[in-house]
Amino acid sequence: MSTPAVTRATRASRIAMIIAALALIVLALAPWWAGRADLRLMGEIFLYLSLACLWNLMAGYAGLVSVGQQAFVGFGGYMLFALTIFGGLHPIAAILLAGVLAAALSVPVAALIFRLKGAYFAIGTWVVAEVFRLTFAQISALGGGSGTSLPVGIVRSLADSRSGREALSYWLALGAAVTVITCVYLFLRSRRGLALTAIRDSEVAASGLGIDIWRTKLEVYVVTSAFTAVIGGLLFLQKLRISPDAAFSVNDWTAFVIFIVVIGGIGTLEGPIIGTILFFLLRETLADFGTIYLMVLGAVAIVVMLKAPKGVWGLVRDRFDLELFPLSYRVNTKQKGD
Amino acid sequence: MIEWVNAVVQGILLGGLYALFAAGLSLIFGVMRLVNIAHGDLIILAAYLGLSTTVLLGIHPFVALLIVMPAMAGIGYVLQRGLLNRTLGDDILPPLLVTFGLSVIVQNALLEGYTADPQKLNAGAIETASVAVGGLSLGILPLLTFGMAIVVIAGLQWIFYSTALGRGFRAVSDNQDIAQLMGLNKAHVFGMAMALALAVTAIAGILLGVRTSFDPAIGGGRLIFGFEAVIIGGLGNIWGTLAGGVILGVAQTIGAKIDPGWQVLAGHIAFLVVLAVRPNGLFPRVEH
Amino acid sequence: MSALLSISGLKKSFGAVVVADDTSFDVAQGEAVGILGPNGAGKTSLFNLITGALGPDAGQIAFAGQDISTTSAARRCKLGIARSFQVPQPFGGMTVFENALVGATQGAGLHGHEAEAHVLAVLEDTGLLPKANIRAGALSLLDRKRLEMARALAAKPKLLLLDEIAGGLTDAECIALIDTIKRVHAGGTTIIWIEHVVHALLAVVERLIVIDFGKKIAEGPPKTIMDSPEVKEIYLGVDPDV
Amino acid sequence: MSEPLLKLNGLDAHYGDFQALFGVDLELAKGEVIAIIGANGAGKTTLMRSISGLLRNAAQQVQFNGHPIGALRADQVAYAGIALVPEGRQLFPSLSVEENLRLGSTVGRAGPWSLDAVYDLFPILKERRNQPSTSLSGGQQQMVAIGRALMSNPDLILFDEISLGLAPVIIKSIYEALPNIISGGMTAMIVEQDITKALAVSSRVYCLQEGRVSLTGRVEDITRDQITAAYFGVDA
Amino acid sequence: QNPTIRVGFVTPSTGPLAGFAEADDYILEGLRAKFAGGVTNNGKSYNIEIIKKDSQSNPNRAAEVAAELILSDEVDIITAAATPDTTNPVADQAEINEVPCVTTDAPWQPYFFGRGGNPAEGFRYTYHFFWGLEDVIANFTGLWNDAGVAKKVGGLFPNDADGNAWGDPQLGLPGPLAEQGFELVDPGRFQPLNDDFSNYIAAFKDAGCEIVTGVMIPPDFGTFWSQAAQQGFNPKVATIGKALLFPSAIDALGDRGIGLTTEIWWSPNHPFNSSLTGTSAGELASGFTAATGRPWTQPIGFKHALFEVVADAITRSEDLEDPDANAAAIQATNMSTIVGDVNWSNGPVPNVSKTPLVSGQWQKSGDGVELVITNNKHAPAIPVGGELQLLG
Ligand SMILES: Nc1ncnc2c1ncn2[C@@H]1O[C@H](COP(=O)(O)OP(=O)(O)OP(=O)(O)O)[C@@H](O)[C@H]1O
Ligand SMILES: Nc1ncnc2c1ncn2[C@@H]1O[C@H](COP(=O)(O)OP(=O)(O)OP(=O)(O)O)[C@@H](O)[C@H]1O
Ligand SMILES: [Mg+2]
Ligand SMILES: [Mg+2]
Repeated sequence: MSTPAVTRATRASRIAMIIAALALIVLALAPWWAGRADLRLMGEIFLYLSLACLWNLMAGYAGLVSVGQQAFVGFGGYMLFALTIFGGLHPIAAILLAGVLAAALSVPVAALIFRLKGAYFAIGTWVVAEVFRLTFAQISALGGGSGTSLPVGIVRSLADSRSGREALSYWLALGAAVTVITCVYLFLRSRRGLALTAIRDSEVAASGLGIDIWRTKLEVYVVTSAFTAVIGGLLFLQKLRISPDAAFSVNDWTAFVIFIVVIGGIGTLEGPIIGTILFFLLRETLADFGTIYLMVLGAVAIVVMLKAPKGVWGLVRDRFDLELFPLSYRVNTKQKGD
Repeated sequence: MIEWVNAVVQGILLGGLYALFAAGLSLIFGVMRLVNIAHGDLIILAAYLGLSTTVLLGIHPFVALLIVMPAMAGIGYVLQRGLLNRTLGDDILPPLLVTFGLSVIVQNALLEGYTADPQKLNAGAIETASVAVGGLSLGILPLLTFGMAIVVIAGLQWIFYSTALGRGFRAVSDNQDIAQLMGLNKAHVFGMAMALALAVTAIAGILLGVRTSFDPAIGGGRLIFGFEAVIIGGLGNIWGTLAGGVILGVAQTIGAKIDPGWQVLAGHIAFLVVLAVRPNGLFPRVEH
Repeated sequence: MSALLSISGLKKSFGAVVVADDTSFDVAQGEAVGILGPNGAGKTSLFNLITGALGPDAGQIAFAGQDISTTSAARRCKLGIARSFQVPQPFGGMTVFENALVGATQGAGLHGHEAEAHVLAVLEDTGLLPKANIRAGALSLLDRKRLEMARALAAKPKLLLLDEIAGGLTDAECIALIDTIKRVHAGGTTIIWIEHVVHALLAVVERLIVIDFGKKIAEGPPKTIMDSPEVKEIYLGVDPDV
Repeated sequence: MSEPLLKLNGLDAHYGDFQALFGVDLELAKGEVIAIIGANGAGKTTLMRSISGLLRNAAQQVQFNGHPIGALRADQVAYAGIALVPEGRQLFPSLSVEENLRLGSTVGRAGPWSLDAVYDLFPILKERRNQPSTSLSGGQQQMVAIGRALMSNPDLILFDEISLGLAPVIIKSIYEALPNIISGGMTAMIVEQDITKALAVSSRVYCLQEGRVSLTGRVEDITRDQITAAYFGVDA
Repeated sequence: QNPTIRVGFVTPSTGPLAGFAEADDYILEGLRAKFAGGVTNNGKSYNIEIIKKDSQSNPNRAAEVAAELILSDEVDIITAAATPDTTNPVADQAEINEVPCVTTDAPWQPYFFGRGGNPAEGFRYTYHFFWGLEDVIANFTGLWNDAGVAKKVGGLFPNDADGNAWGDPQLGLPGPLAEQGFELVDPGRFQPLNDDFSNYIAAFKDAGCEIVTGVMIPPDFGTFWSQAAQQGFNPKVATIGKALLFPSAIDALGDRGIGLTTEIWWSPNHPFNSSLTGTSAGELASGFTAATGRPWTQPIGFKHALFEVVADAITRSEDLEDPDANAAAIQATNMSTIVGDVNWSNGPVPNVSKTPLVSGQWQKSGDGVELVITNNKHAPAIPVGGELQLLG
């Protein structure tokens, strides 16, 4: 008898990869075919997509339901401003350094909040984010509660021409999204990712099989925090102005992100992508209606949660058994014609 | 010295308000493990209902409670049975997202209905009345609020521990399946719990509206204090919630005494310190 | 020959319920030991103590000459202790293959093709290969129990703890199971097996330990133990003369 | 024979993807006591959960007093007159002994069982009435669980593994009380691992194996070997 | 068909700042009617299209919609109003995207220095007209001198854009107050939406303050004001920026709103007319009341003036297609508007033009309240309407 073969890719996933590669090339060329507004919108979409993928990694795989990720978005944003204004760093260097600093900062934060479980954890993270907000509001060099703007000189250091800056800013966002998705994907495909998925399904069994749950979650938390801070830096590089309320907004950086992940399908890689698209479709069509837009958003959240708790991708997957990102293993035993 | 005493006393009184924000949360958190993100906005909704009643009927805000409390209780019951019951389970995400949606809807509906203008409930002379106690001037309204917090919490304690309804709450929160076997319809019990919680919310909303101006957007800030009071006190412990509110209030006024910028920060830090030392809060209900 | 596992003075209670009452025993390298006792005697709790899912109130657990009383569960698995759960704990969202792969990659520390090959061998051995691609959450109870064992074996343990895996098997299945366990044992793995299906247990183990209310009440060769009236009374719950 | 009190028609039960019962047929006449036996995981508890409404089924799959109750909620089933003494006792830890008992009378059915009647049956509980229920010994907890079920004055009482995890002497005392309970004309269904004990108090037996009825008959007609075979699927 | 000039307008239609945007629709309606016939530039007629976007009172959102206006609506000029939280993010986007921008309704210091402005350089595309802290200080001290009470002032400054600017030791109130012999008791910056002012009140009582001042949002002032009464602190004068702008906020305070003092940037009694429509301040205010049934508010005039400035620049621009030409046209503005003169060539710093500021008091009038100008020392052209009355 021949030995069975183990494969991971499926037909659907291979096709998806080819389409994704083509789409990536088209997207990378966007500065030559898209208008300025589209470019900026797409940049924002990519950054939200990155945040969603990161939050999904934490909540959907590591079971860390945080409502305090704005802590690191804001931290990244503020570090961009602080390191460029006072440290004289190039913005891109500042953003990368912000990621490193966020990673360092997330360790003591984790030591504190990992003591909490479930809803306590969620609220603990929120309080930590509030502490970040109020602390940055006390730093008068960064404008205190009123915030500060990124000096024009620093923005110009990115590129001389306006279109150059816009293209660069777009590519940074695209690059960030591609990096985040690739990293999350490769991580989940690795042994560690397998461990993380195991933890999600049963902590008792996971620790009995040699998985250090605390450390695995810590790693996820630290890496997610670092990436989130980088995305935060990029977001505020687009906004050019930062204030504690904007930087640490629970609605903008966490509630909307949770919304995206959950309507798309939590615990899947495809979910955040679909959720981001849906969210921006809603926003672009309705945002001018102000209160109505937000009420619709609230209603969509409720309806999706009640009718399709696994999100849109959950529906699709249950229906068609599809997997675009080949994470699972298939054992092929049908060597002989039976 | 007297300033510090003043800060502590004012903090304790402030804690009464926080305990009122938190009592309803504590109840539903304790009974159904529901994290209600919309709680802050429901407090504001109650304040607006109070406003409409006082304006329409020309009655005192405290009298309006007679209308607002049953109204909020009704809203609570319908909300729970129509919507929130379907989100309960081990996963904390569905209730989180659904109540977030609810929060957004309530907030924006209030904005549509009442505009963003700050509003206030006018309670007349009681708002500014005070008594002098040992060199301190204490407002009647904060004293009343604190007294109300004690009454509400004692009342909840009584309902919880001395009535058939309370027995139902405890039984369902201990073990939903077995409670069903006893003939308790958990959907109804949860509905009653939410009704009671929102009746308390009505008191909190009216007292808030008398104490300060409110607009549709200020619910979120109140929510986090409520959660902190609940968690500091310990899940499902109603008197603990009062203690939690007081700790939060005192931490805030002491923090503010050092530097006003630290007022809220000091409250949050007190919360984190408590959690670092006692992750289950100060007085958690003994777990089985 | 020194003991692979050595337990001394182990104590654990939940409130008034005592699940380990000054328990001491050794298990030698390569031995197969059976554990008997009424429901709630503390058998599963003993496994929880050995694997680190529970911390003891007092007493020591040594494995391969090393005190592991305070070592984390994960670390103990890496040292070579793996178990099956009485109430199966499959990773419900993963396939059978992936479940076992967790054992191979995390517990045994294998990589890549080596890990995959090992997992395939284990699945073949436990009869789960045809179900390799099925989501573990959709398995029947019997298959879940098989998966428990497969996952533990995939972690290449020195000491394998089995908790009630024979219950509800048909005769043929039971024989196959005994076969598998014997093979594993012959391969040098030390085994401790909790089982109510006594005849299956007796086919494999060399020594029996009986516990009741957390106390070790008898220990010795299977035959002697099974014939003791005390065990008949306490464990089988039948009058010795029936 | 008159219309049975309880009738199961091809009862299926599922936990998510997993099917735990397959087409179970069963009848129980008024005043009868039957035993359900089977190995671990055979589906005994699932059967009880289905009857009591904790698992919802198609309405016709469970008939009680001639009414379809398969689709009712557990609290509605309780009002209809079925009580369950659950596996592992499952008292309410936040309630005192007496509160646990009182909760049993929520459905308010009339009948012989009251607080006093239960205290008469288990006098020790009266002494411990104000203690937290968790502070009792396992046997006493089992008494509370039984008393709690009786308080609803059910027409049908279901016992799931009443001797589980109890010391032999306590099991003995519980089984001594059992005839007092069911002699009053109450219909009962007893799930028990300890076959001897189960058979001693019941008139008929159903054996489950992997979610299917593998053996059924009157107690006196069945041999030990048949039971062993039905239990493990082995020809002993 | 005339070519269209697009003007973006970012405003807090919803959220806590929505009071500032109350009159938007009324003003825009009037302007659209006015612009219906087109505006002439270099002998050619252009249509003006005003595109309004809601910032939801959120600076993040303000930046977002500003970017949208610039990038997807491709506006030629962008405008914004109402507190630095709205104006600054919009101006920043405009500056970086090289679109001319006019803003108002925020004191110029938090606008200019809050954006990191350098007086030697200024900005290239962004222009602002309003008064500054020096005007507030002059008016407030003027009021207090009129009152003739002890020169001890309790300061209530929140940790937000306005509060930090007003309380700033160099640019804000502290320096000038000291120079004029006032002692300022400033315990520090509180977080907006504060629940407890006990510490402020204790400090003010301790120091014997008879005046309180500050810049707060209405809920904070409401809380402070009742607590002050409860805790036995009864200042003779309370002069507060921002919180007391709107009649609704005063109504909410009931009787205790009577006698509060505040800065007045615009009123129906301001002796100015619109350069666009010729309407007087009084007519504009009564028109608003007639159309909406609501009392006039101060932002009405400024909202109108914002578009007066824009329309004026459009008529003068040398090339409406060229952002630099449009910016130059704005820079060259020299006109009278319904809020006073706007001229960027004589501002305190580049890109800022100042409008007059007076101060006054909420006084009883019939069964309502009315904002009465009591001090016009720094803008004598604006008539006073009554005398300052001490509190309680
Ligand atoms: N985490 C826990 N908290 C409280 N009590 C527990 C806990 N785990 C086990 N127990 C109790 O300890 C006792 C022993 O349980 P254990 O599972 O070890 O029994 P067992 O010998 O494996 O029984 P069985 O043969 O039924 O599996 C039981 O009474 C059980 O209820
Ligand atoms: N909540 C659940 N989710 C999934 N499967 C379950 C659940 N409860 C029981 N099962 C499965 O259903 C089957 C029947 O279980 P059940 O508890 O009815 O058995 P039982 O005969 O009562 O066993 P025991 O003697 O151990 O009490 C078992 O395979 C069990 O694993
Ligand atoms: Mg066990
Ligand atoms: Mg059972």
